[in-house]
Amino acid sequence: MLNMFTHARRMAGRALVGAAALALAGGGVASAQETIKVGVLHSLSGTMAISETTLKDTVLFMVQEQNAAGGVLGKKLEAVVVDPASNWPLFAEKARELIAKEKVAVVFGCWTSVSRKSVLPVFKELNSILFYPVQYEGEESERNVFYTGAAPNQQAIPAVDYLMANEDVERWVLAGTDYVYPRTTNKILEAYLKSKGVKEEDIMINYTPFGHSDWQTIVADIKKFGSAGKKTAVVSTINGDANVPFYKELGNQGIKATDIPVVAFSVGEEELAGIDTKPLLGHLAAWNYFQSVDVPENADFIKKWQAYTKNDKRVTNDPMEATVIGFNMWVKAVEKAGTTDADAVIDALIGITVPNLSGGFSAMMPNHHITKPVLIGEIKEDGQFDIVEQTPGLIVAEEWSPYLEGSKDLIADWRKPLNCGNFNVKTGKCGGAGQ
Amino acid sequence: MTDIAIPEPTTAAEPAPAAKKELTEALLYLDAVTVTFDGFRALNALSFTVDPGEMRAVIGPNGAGKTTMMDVITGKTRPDRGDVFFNGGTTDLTKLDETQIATLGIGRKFQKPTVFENHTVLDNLRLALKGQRRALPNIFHRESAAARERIDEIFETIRLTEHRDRLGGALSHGQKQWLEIGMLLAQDPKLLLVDEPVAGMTDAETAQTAELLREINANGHSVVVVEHDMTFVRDLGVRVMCLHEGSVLAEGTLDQVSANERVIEVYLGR
Amino acid sequence: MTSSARLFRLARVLCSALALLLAAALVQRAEAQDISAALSQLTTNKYDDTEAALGALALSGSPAAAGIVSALADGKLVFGGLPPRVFIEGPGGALLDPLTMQPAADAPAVKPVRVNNRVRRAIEAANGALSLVSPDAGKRREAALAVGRSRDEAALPALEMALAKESDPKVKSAMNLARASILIAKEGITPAERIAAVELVGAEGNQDALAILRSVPESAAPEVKQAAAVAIEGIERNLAMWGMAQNVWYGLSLGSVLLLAAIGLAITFGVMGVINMAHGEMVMLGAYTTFVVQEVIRTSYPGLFDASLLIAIPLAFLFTGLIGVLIERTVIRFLYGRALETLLATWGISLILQQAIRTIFGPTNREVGAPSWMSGSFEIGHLSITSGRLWIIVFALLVFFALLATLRLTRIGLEMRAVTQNRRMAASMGIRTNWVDAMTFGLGSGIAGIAGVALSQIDNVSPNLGQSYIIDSFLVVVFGGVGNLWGTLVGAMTLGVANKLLEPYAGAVLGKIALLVIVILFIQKRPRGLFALKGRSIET
Amino acid sequence: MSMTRQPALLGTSGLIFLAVLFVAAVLVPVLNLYAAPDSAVHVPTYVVSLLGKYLTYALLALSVDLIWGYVGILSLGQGAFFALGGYAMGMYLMRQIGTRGVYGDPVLPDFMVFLNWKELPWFWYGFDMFPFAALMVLLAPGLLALVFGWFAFRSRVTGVYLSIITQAMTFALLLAFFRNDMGFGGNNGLTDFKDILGFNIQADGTRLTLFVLSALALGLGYILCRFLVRSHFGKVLVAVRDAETRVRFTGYRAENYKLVAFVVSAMLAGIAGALYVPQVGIINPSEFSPANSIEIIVWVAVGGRGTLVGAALGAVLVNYAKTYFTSGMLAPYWLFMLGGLFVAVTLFLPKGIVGTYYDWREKRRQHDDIPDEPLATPRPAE
Repeated sequence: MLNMFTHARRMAGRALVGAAALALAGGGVASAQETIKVGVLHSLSGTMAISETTLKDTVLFMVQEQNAAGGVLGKKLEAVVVDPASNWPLFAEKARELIAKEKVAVVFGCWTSVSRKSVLPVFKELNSILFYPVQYEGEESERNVFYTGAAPNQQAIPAVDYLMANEDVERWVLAGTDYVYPRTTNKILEAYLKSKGVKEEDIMINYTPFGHSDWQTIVADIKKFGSAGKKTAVVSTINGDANVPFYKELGNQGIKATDIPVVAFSVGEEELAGIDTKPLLGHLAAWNYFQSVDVPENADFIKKWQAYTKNDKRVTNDPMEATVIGFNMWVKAVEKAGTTDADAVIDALIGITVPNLSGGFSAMMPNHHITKPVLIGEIKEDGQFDIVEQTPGLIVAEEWSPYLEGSKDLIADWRKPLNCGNFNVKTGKCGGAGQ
Repeated sequence: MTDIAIPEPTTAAEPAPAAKKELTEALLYLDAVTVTFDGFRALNALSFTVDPGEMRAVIGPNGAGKTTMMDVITGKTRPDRGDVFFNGGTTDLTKLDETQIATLGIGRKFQKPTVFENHTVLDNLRLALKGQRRALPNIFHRESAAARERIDEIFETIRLTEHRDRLGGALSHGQKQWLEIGMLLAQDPKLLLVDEPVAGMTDAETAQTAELLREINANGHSVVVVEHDMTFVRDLGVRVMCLHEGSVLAEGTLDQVSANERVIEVYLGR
Repeated sequence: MTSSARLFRLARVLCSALALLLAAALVQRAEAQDISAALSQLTTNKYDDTEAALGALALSGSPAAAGIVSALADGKLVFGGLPPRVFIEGPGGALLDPLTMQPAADAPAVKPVRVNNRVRRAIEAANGALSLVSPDAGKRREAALAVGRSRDEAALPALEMALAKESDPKVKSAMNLARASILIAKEGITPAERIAAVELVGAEGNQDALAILRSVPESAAPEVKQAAAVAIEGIERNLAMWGMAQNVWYGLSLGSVLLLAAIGLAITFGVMGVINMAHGEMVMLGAYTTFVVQEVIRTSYPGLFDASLLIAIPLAFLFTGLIGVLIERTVIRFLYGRALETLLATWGISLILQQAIRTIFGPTNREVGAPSWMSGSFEIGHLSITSGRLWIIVFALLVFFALLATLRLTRIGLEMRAVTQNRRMAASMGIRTNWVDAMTFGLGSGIAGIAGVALSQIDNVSPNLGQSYIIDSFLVVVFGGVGNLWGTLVGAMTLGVANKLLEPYAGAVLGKIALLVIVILFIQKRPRGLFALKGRSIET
Repeated sequence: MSMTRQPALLGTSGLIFLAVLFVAAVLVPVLNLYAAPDSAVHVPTYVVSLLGKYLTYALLALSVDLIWGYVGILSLGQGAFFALGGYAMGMYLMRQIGTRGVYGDPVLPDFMVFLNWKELPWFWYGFDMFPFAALMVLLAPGLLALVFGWFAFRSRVTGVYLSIITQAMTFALLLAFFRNDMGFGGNNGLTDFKDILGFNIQADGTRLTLFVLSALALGLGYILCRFLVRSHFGKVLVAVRDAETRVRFTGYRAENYKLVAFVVSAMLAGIAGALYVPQVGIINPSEFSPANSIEIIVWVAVGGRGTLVGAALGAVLVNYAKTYFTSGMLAPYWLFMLGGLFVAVTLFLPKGIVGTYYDWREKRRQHDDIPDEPLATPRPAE
C-alpha cells in the first residue's frame, strides 16, 4: 500500500505521461541481487481464473520446495506473480513486464492457446523461456517455448483407440467448443477415424461457443445420433465452463456411460470438483496424470501439496503435473548449464529427464515437447478417476500432426545443426523464419 | 375572417382531398381529425381553419385535446382519421414528420418552456435562426452579418439583450418563455403554435407577453395560442375557440364564447 | 427414464445370455453349478475376468448369484487376503461370506472389485438374463423390448419360445414387436410375413422403428419395399411434428431460464430505472447460497438433501435481498435521477462481488447437486421431458406470478408503484420513499437470488456465473418493454422459443447471432419494446 | 450590440493537454534512445509500448465522449468499432507475414492452413496493400456505424434502448468472430505479426514511431472533436442531447446529426484500434466483448464526460491503475480496487475529474461572465 501511495504522490507532482513512465520503469530495481526470479503468468481473475489459479499456486509451491532444498545454483528462487486477467493482449503486456522489467529467468504460464499465441512474439523478441503446461492442439514448436502438456497424439488418439478396442465404438460424436484446440483435435481425429475405416456418416461434428449453457438440443441430437444401432461415443473437447451444464444435461436426459460414453480431454479433477458426479459415473477422460495414480511419488506429492495449501481436499490434476515436470526440468537444466542465461538453458533442456508423478520418467525431446504416458480414467462417484488403461510405454509428442494436410511433412528439432521448429522433410528446408 | 361551418362529427361521405384543396384559402385546415390512445378519444372529429395572418386563442378544460391538436399539426402524432392541410390546402401535414413541418414554417412553443439549457441565450437564437439545417454543411457554417443583425432585432423584441451570454438553463421561468418565443421568431414561421405561454408568469410579465404576441401577429405571422388565463386571452383580443372532449365546442369572440351555456358548464363553471 | 440406447446395449449382451439360458433350460438345469471358480475369477483385478465371472454367475443358477451381482453393482464386493477371496461388505463395513452371507472368520485388508463400463454392462446383462425368468412382468417386457432393438436373429428361437409361454398381453405385444423387428431383415421369409412385420413395426412410429424399417433388405419383394417406404414416410412426417413440439418445449425451457435471470432485473431496472450491472452477481450470490446450504446439509443433515433447494430459496431471497438493500442504502440512493451513473457504480459493485466470492470460495466451480425429484425424464407421446427443466419452468412461472401479486395486491407493492410513478406525490402522501426504494431494490435483488437457486441446477456455480446472464437479461427486459412485467414474461418466452427453433437450422452460434439481429431490428420497429406503454405525449 | 467572444478552438485545458502530449511524444523517444539504460530517466521499450497502448485507449475514449458527452448516445458497443479497425490492420499485418508463417504458405495465414483451407476468402483480398487496409480501418467501422445508426436514429431508438441494442450488436459480432468458419482466426484471432510497411514490428524504432503516431492521432483526434463540438453542427449536437424534440421542431433532422457524429466517432475508434493492434501484437474477438465496451464508458466517466480532455485522461488513469494493480502484491485484490474506484468516482466525483475541476474553476471566476467552457458540465441526459 505504501508503495502505491508514493506512486500517487509522485504522479501528482509531475506531468502525467512522464510520471507514469517513470513509475512503471522505476518499480522493480530493488533487492534482486541474490535471487533468481521466476515469472508466473496465469490469470487470477476473469473467465480463466477458474483453471489457472491452481497453476499459480503450484508454481509458488514448487518454488517454496526448491528453496527449502537449497534453491538453484546457490541462490534462492523468487516468484513474481502477475495477473493477466484472462485478457489476451494483457498476457503479452505482462510477459513483457516480467521479462524486461522484472528480469525473470523463466516464465511458467498461459493456459489457452490464444494466450500462448499472444505472448509468443514477446518471448522470441526478448529471448526468454516459457513453460506451457496444458494439453493443446500442437502445430507449433518454438525455440523459446517448452510444451509440457500433451500434443493431440498424447491424449486424443489413445483415447479413441481405447474406445474402439474396449467399448467397440463405431459411431462418433466429436463435440467441442469453437476454438482452435477442438477444431484441430477434431480434424486430426476425423482423419484418424477415417483411416481406421469409420464412415463419414458415422461421424458427427458439433461446435458450440464458449460458456455455452443450454445443451438441450445438442444432447438430444447426440441421443438421436446414438440410437441408430451402432455403439456410439462422444469425444468431448468442450472447454471448461461449458462442461458443467453439458454433463448436467446428459444426466437430465438419462444418458449413461454404459449407453453413450463421453471421453473428455478438458475435464479433470479440478473441474469435477464442481459437478455432482453421480450421474457421470463411468464417463471417461484421457490425461497423462490422474490424482488417483497409485504410486509413492504421487502420494508424496499430494501429501505435500495438501499440506502447503492447508486443505486436505485440494485436488491435483494433469496441468499441475505438467507444471511440476516443467519446473523440475528447468531446475535441472539450469544446474546443468550452470547459469540461468536463456540460450544456455534452452540448449541444456533438451534431453533432460525428470521423474513424472505417474511412476515413470519424462524426457524433454528435441521438439521441445516431453514424453508422456497416456492414462484413461473413468469418473468415479467421489470425483476422482478410476484408471482403466495406461499405455505401456511413453509416447513422444507429434507436434506436427501427420493427419493434417499442412503439417504432415514438418518436423521440429532444436538441436544443431537443424535448429528448426518447422523443418520440411520434403523440401529439406526450414519452412519458417529460421532459414 | 371566414367562418366555416363546423362539420358534424358523423361525416358520412368524406370529400376527396383534391376537392378540399380548392375549397380553402386557409393557412391551416383541419377536417374531422380523430386521435385515439388505447380507446381514449383525445381528438374527436376536430375541424377548424386558421387564416393567413390570423391570431386565434384556444381554451378548454384539461384533457380537451389542446396539446394533442398541436401534436397532430406539428407531426408528432399521426391522426387515426381526418385531414390536416397547410398553405391553402397544398400540403398534407399528416404525411410529414416534425422536421419537415417545422421547415415548412410551423413553429411550436411547448407547454413547459423548452430551451437549450446548456447553450447561451445567444446560441439558442443562433440555432433557431432560419438558415442552413443540414448536418454536414453546418460543420463549416459561419454566421453572416445579416444573421447577427436579425438576432439583435429579436433580442430587442424579446427584451433579453443583457442576458445574451447567460446559459439558457440559468434564465428565470418567464425569461425562458420569452426566449422560446424568440426562438420561434428566429425560425420565421408562417404559423406559431404557442402552448400556455404565460403559465407561471407575474401579471406584468403576462401583459408583456400579450403585447409581444400581438406584435408578432402584427408582423404577419399567424398565431394559435392555447391558454387558460382568461385575462391574458382578453388582452390578446382575438377570436376564441373552446375545445371539449376533442372537438370544438364553441367559437367566436371571447364574450360570445364565455356566454355559451355549454362552455360555462364544462369549462368556466357557474 | 429408459433410454433406448441403453436398452439396446443391454439387449445385445442379453441375447447371447438368452441363448445360453435356453440351452441350460433344455438340459432341465442339471444342478446348481459350483460358483467358486467364478468367485476366484473376481479376485484377479482384471476387467476381462470380472466380465467372464459375471457371465458364469448369471448362468449358474446359484441362489447367491443375484446377491453377488448386486453387491458388485453397488461397489460392495471386495476382495483380499491370501489366497485372495471375495467378500461382500455388509453394513458397518463387516465382511460377509458371499455364499452364506455370514460374517467371515477373518478380516484381511480388502479392496473393492473394480468396475468399468464394460463390467457395468455385463452386470446389467446378468441382471437382465436373471430377470427374464423373473416373475415381474415389467422386467420381462423390458427384456423383450431390448431384444427387439438388437434385431439379433440368434435370439429368435428363444424369443418365440418365450412368446409361446407368455400370458401377459403387454409383454406379449412387446415380444411380438421384437419378433417383427427381427423378421423384417431376416432372409428367407415370405413377403406376406414381412409385410405383416413392417406394419407392426410401423405402428410404433418412433425413431427406433425408423431404423428397423430401413433395414428391409435390397432383395425383398417390391411390395414389401413399397410398404416399408410408406411406413417410413408416415413416421417421418409424424416425427417432424413431434420434433417441432420438442423444440418448442426446449424453447420454453430456455425461456424460463431467461425469465428467471431477467425477472429481478425487471424490478431494479424496469421499475426503478437503475441500470443494474450487478444483477448477475445477485443471481450468483443466490447460487452460492444454495451451495452453502447443501454443504451444511451434506455434512450435518444428509437426510434433508432432497429438501435442500426448498430450504435455499428463502435463505437466498433474504441474503441477496439484504445485500441489495445494503447496496441501495450505501450507493444507489445517491444516484436516483442519474440512471447512466448507476451503470458505472453497479459495474464497480459487480467487480467487487465477483472478486469477493473468488476470494472466499476460490475461483473454481462449486458442486451443487440435484435432489432426486429433479432428476430423470419422462415421455409424453414422442416428447421427452426432463424433470429438472419442467420444475424450472414451473418455478419461473411461480416466481413471476408471486411477484406480480406482490406488486398488484400488497401494500408495499402499491407503495412501490406509487413511488416509481410520482416520487414527490408519494412522499407528500406520507409514503416513506427511502424505505420503499430500499425495499424495491431488495425485492429485485432477492428475486435474482431465488433465480440463482434454480440456475445452480443447470449451470456452473462459479464467480463468473452472473456475467453469463447479464446481457441476455437486459435484452429480455428491453425487448419486452422496460417497466412491464408481462413484457418480460412474453419477451423471455419469445426469445427462448425463437432461439430453439432457429438452432436446428442455423446451429447454436448462428442461431444466437440471428436472434440478436432480429431483436435489434425489432427495436427499430418498436423503439420501446414489445409492451410499450402508449399514451398521450408527455412533452419534454 | 457588441460582439460576443467565441471560446477559442482550444481552451486552456486543451492547450495543456496538447502540450503534455507533445512533450511526451518528444521526450519518451529521446529518453528511450539516448538516456543510459540504467539511469533513472530511461524509458524502457516496454513502457513505450504500454504508453502507446494507453494513447490508443485515450483516442477510443475520446470517440466515446464525442457521442456520449455531446450527443447523449450511450454506446455500449464502441468496442466493436475499435475491434473492426483493429481487425482491418491485423489482416494487413497477417498478409505481410508472407512465407514467414510456420507453414510457409505465401498466401494463406497459418490458421487457414491448419484448418485445411485451400484459398483465401474474398474478404481478405486487398489487405496485402496498406492503403486498402488503411481505408478499411475507416470504412469498416464507419459503414457499420452508418447502417446501424441509420436504422436506429431514424426509428428514434433512444436512451437505454439504444444502449442495449448497441450491446447486442457488439455481442453478435463477438459470437460471429469467435466462429472459426468466419475466416478471422476464431478465438486465437490474428497474431505473430512480423512487419509493418517493411519495418520490423518488434524493432525499437518501429515501436517509437507507433507511439509517436498514436500521440499524433490522439492530438489530431482531439482537435477534430473540439472543432466539431464548437461548430454550429456541434451546438446542434448538444441541443439534441438536451432537448431532442425541440431540435426537431426547430427544423433540424436530429437523426442526421446523430448519424454524422456516430460515424465520425466509429471511425476514430477504428483508427484507435488500428494503432492498438501493432503495439500489442494481437487482435482477438474478446475485443468485441460487451464488458470491454462498458469499461470504455467507465474511463470517460472517471475523467469527466463531455470534456474531451477528461475522456483521454480517464482512459490513461484507469489503465495505468490496471497495469499497476495487476502486478505484484496487489494482483489478487486489483478488482476490489478497480470496482471501488468506479463506485467512489460516481459517488464523489459525479462529473469526473476534469468536470469537477471545471466546476471548481467556474466557482472561482463566478463574476467573470465569459464562460470558457460552456459545454463543460452536461446535465445527464436520461
